[in-house]
Amino acid sequence: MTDARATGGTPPSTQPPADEHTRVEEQARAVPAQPGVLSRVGQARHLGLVVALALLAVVGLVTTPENFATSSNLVSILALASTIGVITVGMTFVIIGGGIDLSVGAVMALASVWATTLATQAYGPVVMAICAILVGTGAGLLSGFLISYGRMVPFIATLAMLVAARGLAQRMSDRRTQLVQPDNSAIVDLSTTRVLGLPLLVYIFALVVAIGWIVLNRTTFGRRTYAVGGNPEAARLAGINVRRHTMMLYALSGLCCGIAAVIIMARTTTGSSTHGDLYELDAIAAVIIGGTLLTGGRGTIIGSILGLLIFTVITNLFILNGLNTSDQLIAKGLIIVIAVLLQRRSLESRT
Amino acid sequence: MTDARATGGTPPSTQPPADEHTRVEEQARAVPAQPGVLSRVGQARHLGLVVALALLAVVGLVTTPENFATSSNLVSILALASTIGVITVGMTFVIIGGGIDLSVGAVMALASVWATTLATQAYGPVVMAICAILVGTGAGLLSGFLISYGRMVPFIATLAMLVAARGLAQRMSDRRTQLVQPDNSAIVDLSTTRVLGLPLLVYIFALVVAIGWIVLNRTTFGRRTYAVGGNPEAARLAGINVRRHTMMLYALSGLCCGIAAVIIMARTTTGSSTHGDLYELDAIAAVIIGGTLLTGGRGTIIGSILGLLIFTVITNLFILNGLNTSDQLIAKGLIIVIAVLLQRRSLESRT
Amino acid sequence: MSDLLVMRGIVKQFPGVRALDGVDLDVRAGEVHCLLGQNGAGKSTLIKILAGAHQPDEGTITFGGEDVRFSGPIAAIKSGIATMYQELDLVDGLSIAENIFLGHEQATIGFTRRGEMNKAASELLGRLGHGEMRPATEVGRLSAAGKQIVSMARALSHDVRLIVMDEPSAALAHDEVGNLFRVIRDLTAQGVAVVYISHRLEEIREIGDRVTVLKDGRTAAVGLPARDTPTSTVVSLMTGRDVAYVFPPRPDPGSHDNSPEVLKVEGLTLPGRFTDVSLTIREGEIVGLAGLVGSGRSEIVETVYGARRASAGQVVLAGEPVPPGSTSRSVRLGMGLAPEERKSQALLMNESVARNITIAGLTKYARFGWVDRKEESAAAVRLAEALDIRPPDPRRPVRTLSGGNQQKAVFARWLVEDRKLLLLDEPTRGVDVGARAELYAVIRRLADEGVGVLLVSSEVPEVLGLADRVLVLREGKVIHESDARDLDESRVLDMIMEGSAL
Amino acid sequence: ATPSSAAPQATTAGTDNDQPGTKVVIGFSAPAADHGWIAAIAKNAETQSKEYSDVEFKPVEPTNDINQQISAVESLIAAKVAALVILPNDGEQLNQVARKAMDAGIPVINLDRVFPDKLSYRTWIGGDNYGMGVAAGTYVGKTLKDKGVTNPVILEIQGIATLPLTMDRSKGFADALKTFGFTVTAKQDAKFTVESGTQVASNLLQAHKKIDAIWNHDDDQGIGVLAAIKEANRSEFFMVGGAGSANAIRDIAADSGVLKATVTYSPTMASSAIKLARLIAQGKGLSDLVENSVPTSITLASETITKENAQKYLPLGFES
Ligand SMILES: Nc1ncnc2c1ncn2[C@@H]1O[C@H](COP(=O)(O)OP(=O)(O)OP(=O)(O)O)[C@@H](O)[C@H]1O
Ligand SMILES: Nc1ncnc2c1ncn2[C@@H]1O[C@H](COP(=O)(O)OP(=O)(O)OP(=O)(O)O)[C@@H](O)[C@H]1O
Ligand SMILES: [Mg+2]
Ligand SMILES: [Mg+2]
Repeated sequence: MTDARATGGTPPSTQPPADEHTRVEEQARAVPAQPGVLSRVGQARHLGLVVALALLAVVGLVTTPENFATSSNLVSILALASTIGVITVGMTFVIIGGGIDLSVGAVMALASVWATTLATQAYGPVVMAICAILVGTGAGLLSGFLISYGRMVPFIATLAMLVAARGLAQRMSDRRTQLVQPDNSAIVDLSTTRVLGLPLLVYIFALVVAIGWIVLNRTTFGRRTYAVGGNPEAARLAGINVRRHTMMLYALSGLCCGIAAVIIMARTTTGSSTHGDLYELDAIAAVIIGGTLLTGGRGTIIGSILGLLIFTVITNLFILNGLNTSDQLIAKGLIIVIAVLLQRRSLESRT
Repeated sequence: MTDARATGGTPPSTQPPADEHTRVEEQARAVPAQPGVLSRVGQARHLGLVVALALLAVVGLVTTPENFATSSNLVSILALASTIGVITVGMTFVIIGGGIDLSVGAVMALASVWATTLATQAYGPVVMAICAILVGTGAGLLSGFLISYGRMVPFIATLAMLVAARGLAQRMSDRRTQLVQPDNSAIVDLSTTRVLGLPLLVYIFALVVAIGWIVLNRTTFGRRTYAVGGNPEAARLAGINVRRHTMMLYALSGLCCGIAAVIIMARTTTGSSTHGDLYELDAIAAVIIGGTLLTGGRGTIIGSILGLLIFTVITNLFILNGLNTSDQLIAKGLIIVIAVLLQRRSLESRT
Repeated sequence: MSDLLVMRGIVKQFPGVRALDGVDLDVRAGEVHCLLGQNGAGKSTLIKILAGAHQPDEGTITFGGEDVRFSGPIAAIKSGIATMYQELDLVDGLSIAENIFLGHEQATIGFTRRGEMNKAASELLGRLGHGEMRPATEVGRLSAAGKQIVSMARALSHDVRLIVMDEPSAALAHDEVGNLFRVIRDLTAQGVAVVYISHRLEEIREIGDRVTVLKDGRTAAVGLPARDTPTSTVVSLMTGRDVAYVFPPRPDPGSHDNSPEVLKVEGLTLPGRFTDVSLTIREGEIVGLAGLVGSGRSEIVETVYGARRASAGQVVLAGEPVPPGSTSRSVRLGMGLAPEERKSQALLMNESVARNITIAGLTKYARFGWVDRKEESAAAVRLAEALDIRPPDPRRPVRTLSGGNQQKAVFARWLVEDRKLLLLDEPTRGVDVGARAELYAVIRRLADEGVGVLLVSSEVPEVLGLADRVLVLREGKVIHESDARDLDESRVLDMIMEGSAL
Repeated sequence: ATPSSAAPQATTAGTDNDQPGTKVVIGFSAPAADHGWIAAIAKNAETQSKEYSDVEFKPVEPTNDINQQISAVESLIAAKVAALVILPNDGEQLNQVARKAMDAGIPVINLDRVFPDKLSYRTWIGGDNYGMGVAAGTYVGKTLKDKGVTNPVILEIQGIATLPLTMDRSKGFADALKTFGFTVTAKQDAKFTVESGTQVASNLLQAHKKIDAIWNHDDDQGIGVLAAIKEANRSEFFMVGGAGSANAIRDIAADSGVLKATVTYSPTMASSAIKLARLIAQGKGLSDLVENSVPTSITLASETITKENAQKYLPLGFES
């Protein structure tokens, strides 16, 4: 941010490596003198985030020993994280690519409403899921088109999409909460059916994260995303179709919103225009706390997911401890600051 | 100045000139061939915004001729705009300086609550106003400190401030709405007393805008703000204390929130932790639709205020026309897109 | 031999500037064709058109016997034209290998083949004499020179018939330039044509076959033989007048011995970068720092300036100790720095030339924080004129200026105030011959007015010709100090490369 | 969509109050309809107005921003409507502008959330939040007592915590439980949305491994609460809802899950408010009362809907 070069002259501490893997290898090579396990751990990226998460876990274990570490609580945390988690994956792409997507929550709401209209529900659960995904992708494509070909600022284009998608969702649903019909309970089963103790939707979440990681780190699309976000002019000169790529990033984010819509339908058994309120802030915050630069060109999926887990665990801890919301808010603010400062320290001590 | 590098890829056409005045002079000189009034108007900055505003006014005149152009309606628009307007001025500084402030609404709420506690109210209206302003400035200073000396990303630091300030406001007020006591009705008079037909608070708004404009365009502080936002490293090497300056920017934004708190107390006769919900989005949107770059280094106060007025007039038109909410939202999304595209066109046609 | 590339009557209009006004260029296969011209003559613009990054307004391009029109960079690359741009165009967040293959990655259905790419990248780097660079390293951590090498590797990674190099040597040190020339000779031996842009005339003479000279967007001469055209002819073609590549006369040795010390640096150390550096600069003296790229010169300068915090040692300016880590304090005490990378470290790209000039001395035109805009713009106009910044309109955004003129704008910034000490890091990088002479004169004049100057340059002749006293730096240590007149280029090169020649 | 929910039994026959009278414009302002109950309020008001040929209904943009609602009401005052129906986001904050309307001679019908200053409204009509808590508390307390549970774990999921109505409901609930010797074990606030209901409930269920009863303030967010309960596969407790949505009533009637009762807080009050506004504007009284003018305050009773009486209440339930 401000004063990167500052006194140390060295890498802005908040910048994570572009390629997670490379950096690990590099780090490992750089310190051949201390091959101990401890130093290995010390070299890991996202150390601050892991430490913050660990601290939170310790707090959980101390304050509510009987509840926090139970498997059902962990499942519950993962299930809670999965909706925003899926959205966060798409958001990570968009932000690395130099943009921002404020419309995620609203697009998810719209997709959930569209998929739960009686007309759609008549075709069964598979069509509902496809419908949600198509609606999400379509909305993302439209934002992307406005941004890359209409050359609108992402903030404004996706803000317009936010407002319009919420309006449309309200209109389609007539502002009612639309229940998933009993015929289509296969959707709800995603939340209630468990495999190896985990609800199906947690697997969806994991799958999206894994695919996101692979696409970002192992495909030309992913690598070009860094170029488009980090130095669009260089990307253009290298022959990358920056506009089309940008549009695809928003489509990808929309796709993730569509998947998130399926998850939220499963969890709440409804489609509603009120779903996903303020998700955009949570998702962006998770991405940024995970070390992705808001200016684009740098960031990791793992960081974003860790950032998100921190937020989810905080909320979980508060409720387990029966804290009141005001105190929760104050504590949340403090914890964010501490987590970020920890992350900074751990990065700095590495160089 | 728009599309400098021609073929594409580059410069966002929405870039406004850094100094409004200079640019006008420049434009005026650049086109000596057509000195007609029309071409003059065509050269004005922010033309797209003005056109959009004019179109909205026409819509207002056509759809509700008896209500829209009445002086009481115009007063009402200005009064409505003044709270966020004051905040927008501070936000413009922060964004030009390369940052962002998500905490504005929450800080305003906190300031309003702090100023309306019985303890504060005991000292009378002047102390209440001072209290609000000090609380706002203090919160801004703290965010600024975390950002410039703690080197936190502005998005995260001010998000933490948002959360914590709301929590603190709830805690201080015990989640109740705090009334301004009858003894201190001088505060409320700001909203009810009119001079030349306008409530006092509109004058406060105008004053803040004027001072903001002067500081941004005519002082070393303003000039340095552009430098700090445009290229912090260059600014630092040119001898600017970038950190201190950055901190001051957030303090300034906090100060504006404090003033906004006084206005909201006057308008609602209360202090409440619920004040200013989502103001951050509105303020940022106004700033950006006004042509300030989210990446810093460019922008104008006039643009931000025009952007804000567009939003306010849209809302006003909806109120007057009694549109149904869902349709309002959809329409709002479309209008934002159209306004921005208009702005783009007008800028492009100039070059 | 038939021409590989023929450009005829190329015109390019930017808002307010006609950058190219009917330029012709012929390049034959297997030759090194040099493009010369003053700052702003239109060299970069011409090659951007050739690379498909700009569209010409008029003119024709024939490549390999066919009429072509490149709709975008990809089209030019596909036809076999690779370009190294003047402003480095790398992505900091990606690895060396990924940068090299950006846009033409080796991939199977979209999945990158990283092993293969790293191997190929290693080979390319090896060909450039940098087998030690690891392809997985992130480009953001490389020095300017390292980036230049990656940029070169990228150009080589394409299967090309023509490579365009826009000032490739600007960020390179002497031995690196040797490497570069070896690669260029390899290429031409295989029949690849090279278009080479540089402001260093001696390089042209060494590597070039033919020369095309641009002046004010027009072709001043086409296809002159590079070795046989006298320098004076080239210079007068470029500038329209005769400018000798000369340094201003300097005062007699020892004439500064009794002047007061402006700068005293003692035992300055920044671990890993430089150790125990001590030096003094007296009023009116120009002290040069010679050394290899990466020898720590820039960091010494930045530390003296307060932009970095030393771990030991102290800096005293005109008797007053300079607190570490505060550039604003240093500026107030009377220092000025023209940093090495103008784009990222010095310029406010979106602002006008005038504002770039006045930003450092703003307080001088302000009372109680209130800027006196008349005074300010008058000063900007005066300074822009003093350095002959072209086009002579200080209200233009600095981003639209050519590289050399941007450098002048940075320089002008420090003429604003009464400076005691100027730190100049590569002040003539990318500056043309004519302007160079002017800058040298300005620097000397400042010194004569009593300013102390610390000069860092990768061009040894520049250090030797301009400075009064020279410090030679190797691996962060001062290994030699003497009067400039007692040294010659080969001795300095011996010293700075001694032991590192491997 | 069940039309019955809109404006149930719109009129009572036998009086001439429903005969067309002087034409009146009724302004209407309410919070943003992002919630089933509020949406029903807006809908009911609109439907009721359409029943009358002599009423022109003039709603303004619903908003959750106080500042905007003030402006909206100001614009209605400027438009000189004959009567104003206001459901304020916050009674205290809208008080000044309501007073301004009254001063301008426009009668204000205060819907639900109350203005602190009696001079700010002509008539108040609303639900009984405290009573609603009492009804829920009584049902919970009685059921547990009947089961013979001692030291029960009773959870409460509130709506938006900063609203005074939430505090009233909680207070009523706690007071009623106290009469049985019980207390609330834990409470958390949600946001009146399905999703927030799911989130809060799924965390609360983790915090308490054995629960006896849950009171959820709002049937809309209740859908989410029930989804979370289903997801966690829990059923050892029973739940009481709030407001009385059609959905909840159907669930209760079917007796298929943990939801055993709900306490009403009916949005039909909006229909009544429009009726009152019309009568006041036309200078008429309530014909079933002796007085010549409309009373200044009408509080609806909160009723408890259980399996036994569900069918009777179903037509009154609003679709969430
Ligand atoms: N994007 C642009 N917009 C407007 N003017 C431009 C732009 N790019 C270049 N110019 C102008 O075109 C002219 C030629 O610039 P160019 O960069 O080609 O010069 P050059 O010969 O490469 O100079 P140098 O040696 O300093 O790099 C200059 O006057 C410059 O100001
Ligand atoms: N930000 C950085 N992070 C890591 N190493 C760095 C950084 N900046 C410089 N270095 C290293 O420090 C050493 C000194 O660099 P410096 O830039 O001072 O050299 P220099 O002599 O000025 O060379 P140049 O001509 O490139 O400016 C080099 O090895 C360089 O690679
Ligand atoms: Mg050039
Ligand atoms: Mg250097």
